[in-house]
Parts: sequence; structure tokens; C-alpha cells
Amino acid sequence: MRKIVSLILLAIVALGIALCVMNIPFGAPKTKVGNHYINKGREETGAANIVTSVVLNYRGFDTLGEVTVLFIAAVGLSAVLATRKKKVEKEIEPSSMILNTGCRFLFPLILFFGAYIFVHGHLTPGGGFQGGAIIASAFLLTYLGCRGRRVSERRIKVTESLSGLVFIVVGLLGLAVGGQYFLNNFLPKGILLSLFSAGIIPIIYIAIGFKVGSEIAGIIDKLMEES
Amino acid sequence: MVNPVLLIVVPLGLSFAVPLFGLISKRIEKYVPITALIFNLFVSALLIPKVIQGPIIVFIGGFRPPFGINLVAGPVGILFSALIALVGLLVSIYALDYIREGATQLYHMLYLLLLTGATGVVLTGDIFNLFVFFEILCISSYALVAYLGNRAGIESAVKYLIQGAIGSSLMLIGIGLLYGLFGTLNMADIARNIDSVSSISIFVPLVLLITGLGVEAAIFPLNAWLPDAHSSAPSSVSAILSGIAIKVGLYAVVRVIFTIFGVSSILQFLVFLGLVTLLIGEVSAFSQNNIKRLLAYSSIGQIGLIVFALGMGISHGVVGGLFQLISHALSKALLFLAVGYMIYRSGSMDISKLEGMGKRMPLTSLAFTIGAFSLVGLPPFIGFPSKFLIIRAALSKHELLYTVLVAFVLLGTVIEGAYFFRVVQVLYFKGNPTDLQREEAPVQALIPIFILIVLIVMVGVYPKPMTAILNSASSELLNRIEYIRSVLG
Amino acid sequence: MSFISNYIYYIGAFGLIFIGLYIVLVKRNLIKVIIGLSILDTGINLFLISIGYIRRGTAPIFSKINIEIARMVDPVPQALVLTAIVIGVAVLALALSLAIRLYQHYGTLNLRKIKDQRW
Amino acid sequence: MIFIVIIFVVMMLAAAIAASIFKDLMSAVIASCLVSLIASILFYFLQAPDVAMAEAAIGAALVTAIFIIAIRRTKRHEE
Repeated sequence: MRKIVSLILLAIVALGIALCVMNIPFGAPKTKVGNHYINKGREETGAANIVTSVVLNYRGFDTLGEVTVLFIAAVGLSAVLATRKKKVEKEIEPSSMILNTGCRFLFPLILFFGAYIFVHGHLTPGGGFQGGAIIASAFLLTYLGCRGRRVSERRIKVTESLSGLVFIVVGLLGLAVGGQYFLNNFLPKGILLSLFSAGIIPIIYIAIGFKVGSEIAGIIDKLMEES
Repeated sequence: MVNPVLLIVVPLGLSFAVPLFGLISKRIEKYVPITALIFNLFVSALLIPKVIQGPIIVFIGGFRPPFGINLVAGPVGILFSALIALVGLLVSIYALDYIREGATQLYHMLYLLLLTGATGVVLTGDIFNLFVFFEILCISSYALVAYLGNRAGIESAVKYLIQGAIGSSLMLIGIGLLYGLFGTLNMADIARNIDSVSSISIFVPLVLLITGLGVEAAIFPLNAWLPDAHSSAPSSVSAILSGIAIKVGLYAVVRVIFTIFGVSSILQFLVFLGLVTLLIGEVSAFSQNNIKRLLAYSSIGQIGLIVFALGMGISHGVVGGLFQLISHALSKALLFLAVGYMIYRSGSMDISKLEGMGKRMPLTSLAFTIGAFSLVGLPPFIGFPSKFLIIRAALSKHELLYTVLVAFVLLGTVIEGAYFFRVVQVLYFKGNPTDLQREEAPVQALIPIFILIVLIVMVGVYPKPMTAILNSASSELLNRIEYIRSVLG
Repeated sequence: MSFISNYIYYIGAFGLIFIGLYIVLVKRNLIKVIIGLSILDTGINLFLISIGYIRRGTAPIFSKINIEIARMVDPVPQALVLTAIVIGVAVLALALSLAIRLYQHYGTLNLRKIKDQRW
Repeated sequence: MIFIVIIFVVMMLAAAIAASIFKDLMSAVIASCLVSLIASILFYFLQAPDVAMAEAAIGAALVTAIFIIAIRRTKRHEE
């Protein structure tokens, strides 16, 4: 019964969307705002990767909101999983030496890889979110491989809030220094395709990288607790 | 001049900084929401006289719309942000004492972030940005509903989360279709070009957006989550969810219908939807024995009344609807705050367990009575002028249909009066009054309750100062040409 | 054939969206429902990206100085999808933490069996 | 080229249906991970390398990890 009702409902939705999608031809050049970004993006933001310039400059406010959403998820997760009873220290079986050494060897390499990705976010594909996710996966590896090693919760929290504050302070500096606009790109744009270019974009992307990395690492840490 | 972007950025920054404050001292963190909301209230109050003359358009990053994100601090936006800051501030004072269990630091962060999301939704002028802030609002309310971590709380949070997630997915599909059709995400720019495509392809994103936003706004077929979520959350959270969160959802629905799509053909449908929501809410509230569920269903009824008023699509109706929205926010916040300590003292949400509260907690019971009377629409409280405006607007249409509809609205009010009088009767006239000593709520709870009572009575007696802002707000909502012109220049 | 080559990405995207919605509406197990939400998210992201595609386009990155501007795909949907992916993860993480707590309270994840309050 | 895309899309939809059918939640999660992976390849075909990276790193890897941790703390089989 439930299946039939849902399928009928889905069919109606599908029909409606199909009617609408007919008017959006696939693969045709039709963009209006997008063209502006492609044509003017390099002069206005100084980033070679136009997606980065859209994410951090034209639509930077969305990104601020998005970082906040992840922050809420981390906070909400620890609020939901917070237990009133005291934590019991469980005896953890240590992992084998090969695994342990391998993880210790790989951990800094993965961190470097993540950092590379978000430092070069304005030049190549990738950026704060991807780099942050890679950093978080390094922590996931240590949780799985070197059991018993934990990052201190406090350090995660401090990184999280400091990097969030960097984002907001850079934005407010734009309001104060570079004319009346929040998130204004007030630093010099530099030469296209060089590492130190695009004004505030690399700074914000590094902050986002740290924030996303610490938040997802914190989420994994909370979920792994007492499991 | 104060930049309206500070209304969003300052609370956001402060809530990011809460863990750092926590390192200094555990006592600071619960004053952070109060500080941020005082700031917001102050800035909003400062901006009100300016925005009545004309909306302030803020370009984020210095890019002119439609190329950058912009905020539209018009009369509607600032009215809502002032309301959010006011109710939020009072409830956060209440929470100083009320929230003791669990991870209190996390509660205060989530609480502030919820209100920041709500402020973002009402100020933004970009449809995807609205989606992002809407997600901030929704996700923090899922977490806050589950805050107590008991069976009921977790169960209703799960229910709320599933329905909310489906809603936001539908909304995102709608936004994608709009972008595909118009190549822009700015609400004013979409509104300007809305007539350039065929009406069927407009209709689909409209339905998707309204369905997605309607989940949070609790319009009739989409409100299954509301009674559970509002009744199992901590009372301070229920006050915010009932007072602010559903109103913000409703704002988004109205903005989408009035400003972006500018469709008058579905307004009639909206009026009927509002009436159905009203009657279902009131009838279900009548049969409740749980005091918080009763208040939650009464919220559904009131939302129905507001939708009814806004759906009339005439200036008087919109003024009445917005007034009713403010009056419901204040009165329902007062009711939930009063009920919070009653439940705490009696240890049960059962209405029959509240016997003798008139003697045990006289001030709180008085507050409950005032809130209830105000919701029913008795003078001299704020509910009277707002309901009066709505009914006058409906009658001014001079159509037989609306006269019949008004009769139904009055029927809803009668039902509402019946169940509220039943509760008030239990509070004062039931039970054995001899063996009870007074256990009044603590002073941190009485201060916001007292301020709410003063506001409710003051605006109820003298509603004149509200009319200027309400009139310009309603003309902003109804005059989309002016909105498009002021954003795009 | 031209129909398929024109609409294959849309077919994939909406296929995922409908399978995801079907799972969410019909399945009883909470973790299964959350898997459905994740598939739904992926479908929506694929749909948004295919809106911005231009036939024989290039990625919107100026990796070399002389690159043909006219054939670049639209960067806006890509920026939106980056945001949407992160929001999706946030919702999933919160939902899974609720699932863990729900299991601790009820000992089951079957939503039909959890009926303390009326659904 | 178009045939490769068709094959990928069919595989992706098959994986999604499999995620819906499997009673073992762990298998269902792996199937949904496969959906994300193929989607990230499709993102690459659609000239969106940024999104492809994000989907592979977040959508396929971390989400699957979070799912598996959650399933370990609850029940593995759907009833």
C-alpha cells in the first residue's frame, strides 16, 4: 500500500520535473551570470580557477554559511552523543607493528597532500573542502591503524574556532579596509598563476581547509568513541 | 551607517568563538548569546527608521547583483530580524537558569547559530544563499530538539530530520531548475525575467520550493513533525521553534510566492490551505491532554490563520497577517516559557497534573493566562488588534466566500478559547489549595516573562507605533516591481 | 540515439533522485533511509552539474594563459554543488548520530516499531 | 565516449538499486559508496574536476567511513 502510494507520488513529481527539464537543453551555452565570471573573473579576483573565485569571492557568503553548517553538524553530533555517565576507559588491543609503523609513516604524507591541495586551491582543481577532507582521512587512518592514539578534543575545538574566526575577521577587514563591502578582496591580486596571487582567496581557503579538516576529524572522533 | 551584514556576521563570529571563551572560563559561554542578541536588537532598532524610507541593499564582496550575493534589508527583513533578536534575547535570558543538564556549552552555540540562520534567511536576496541559511536554521533545530537525549526527543528529532531533509532536497531541485531556466540566482533578477518562460515550467519549481519551505513553515499536509518536535524539545527551544523558526519558514514561502514568482492565481488556494491548517490545528489541540502538545497544535492553528491573512493578497490582509505573526511570536514564547517551569515543578506534562498551579506559582500562572487570552484575541492584549485587522480585511473584500471563511475563522477562535479556558480553569480552580506552598520560578525566568507581558499589554493597548513599519513591510511584500527596481537599480 | 546522448546525464541524475526518494519513503530501517538521503543528494548534485555543462567544453580553470574562453563550462553550478556536498555530509553525520542514540534507546532501527508517539 | 558514459550511468543506477535491495546494511553502504564513486567519474566527464575531487574525498570516502562506524555501533541487518 505504502509502496503504491509512494510510487504514484514519485510518478507525479517525475512528470512535472520532466516537463520543466524539457526547457533546459543539455549542453547548450545558456549561462548568463556564469559568462560574466568566466570573462571578468581573472581581473576581478585574480584566481586562475574560476570555480574557486566563485566559491570564495562572488559567492563567498554561501561558503561562510556552508562552513557554519558543518560546524553545526559537529556541535550537534557531540550534543546528541553526549552521555551523562562517566566514560569508561576500555582496554584496547594494540594493533600490529607493521600497521602501526605504516600509519605513522603515511600520516604526515597525507597531511602534506591535503595541505598542498588547499594551498593551491586558486590555481588547480581542489581547495579547502577537498584538502580538509583529505586531512580528515589522515586522522581516520590513525584511528583505524594506530588504535589508542587520539587527537585531543580540545585541540580540535581550538583549531575549529580559530579558523572560523580567521574567515570572519578577513571578511570584516574587507568591510573596514577595502571599502564598504564584507568579504571584499582588498589585498593585491598579484600575477595570475603564481602562488601568491588572488588576494584573500588563499588565506580563506587555508582557513577553510583547517576548519573542514578539524570538523570532520572531530565528527569521526566522536563517533568512534566507545565503539 | 551600520552595515546590516553585521546582523549575521557578529553572532556567527561569537558562536565560533564560544569554545575559546570556554577555555578562559566556563561561566562566560552562556552570556555569549545574550551579548550577540543585544547587539542585533540594537542594530535592528537603529535601522528601522532608515529602512522605512527605503531598503538598504548590501553587496557582499563588492559585486553588484546579479553577480554577487546581496542582502536586502528592507522593512520586512529588519522587522523580522528585530523580532528574532527580541524573542531570542528574552528566551536566552530564560535559558540561563533553565538549561542545566547536558552539554550546556553546545546548547548555547546551537541556539545562537539557529537564530543567526533565521536572520540570514530573512535578510538575504539570493535564492541559494537562502537555502544555505535555511539549512543552518533546520540543522541546528534538529540538534536542539534532540538536546535532552531522551526517548521522545531523539524520536521526534529523527522524524523532523527525515521530513526536513526531503524538504530541502526538493527545494534544491527547485533551485537547480530555476538556475537552468534563468541562468541567475538573484531573487530580483529571477523575478524580473519570470514572465519570459512558459507557465508550466515556472509552476514546477514553484511547487518544489513551496513544498520544501512548507515543511519548516508547517503548512497543512507537511506538518506531521511539528507536534512531536515542539513537545519533546526543552521548553526554551520550543519557544524559539514556535515563535521564530516556523515564522521564518513562512516568510520564505511568502517571499517566494509574492516576490519571486508574483503569482496571484494560487493565492486563493493559499487561503483555503490556511483555513484547513487553522481548523485542523485547533481541533487537534482541543483533544490534547499534554500541555506542550496542546501549545504545539495551537501553533499550527495560528500559522493557518497567518497564511489565511497573507493569502488574501491585499494590503490590509498582509498587515494583519504580519501583526498576527508578531503577536503569536510574543504570546507563544510567553506560554512556552511559563509552561517550562510549571512542568519542571509538577514533573509531568499532563494538564490534570497542573492543578493548583495558580497557588503554587501565581506569577507564572498569571503569565500563562495572559498569553492564552492574547492568543484567543481578547482585549487589551496584542492578539486583539491583530485578529481584528485580519477579520476586517477579510470582510472588506465584500465577497460572500470570504464572509463564510471568516465564520470558520471565528469558529476556530471559539475552539481555541474553549481549550485555553479549560487549562486556565485547571490552573486556578481545580485541586486542593490548602497543602501547597509557593514555589515560584527563579528570577532569571521571571524577567523575560515580565518583559513579554509588558510588551503584549502595551502593544495591545496602543498598537499605533507598529502601523508605520507594518504598512511599509506589507507594501514591500506586495510591490514586487519596486523590490526589483531597488535591488537591480 | 540522439535522445539518449542528449539526456543521459539527466536520466542518471533523476534516476538517482527517484531511487533515493523511493528508499526514503518506503524503507523502514533508519540507516537505510539515511542511505537513501545520500543517494538523493548525489543525484541532485549530478543534476546541478549537468545543467552547467556545455558540449565539448573545458573546465573553468585557466591552467594555461591562452585558453578558449567560449567553451568553458558554467562555474556557478560547480560552486553550488561544492556547497551542497558539504551540507549533505553535515545532515548525514547528524542523522547517523541520532540513529545511534535511537538504537541505544529502543534496541531497534525499525521506524514502524518505534511508536511512542504517533507518527 | 557516449557509450562509456552510458555504461557508467547504468552501473550507477544498478548500484543504487542494489543499495535499496540489500538486506545487509554493510553491503548497501558499499553499494552507495560505488554510486558516489561513479558519480565523481561522471563529474570529471562533465568538466568539473573540483566537484569530482570533493565527491570522491567526501562523498565516497568519508561518508562511507561514517556510515560503517555508525553501523558497527548499531545493527548490521535490516529487519
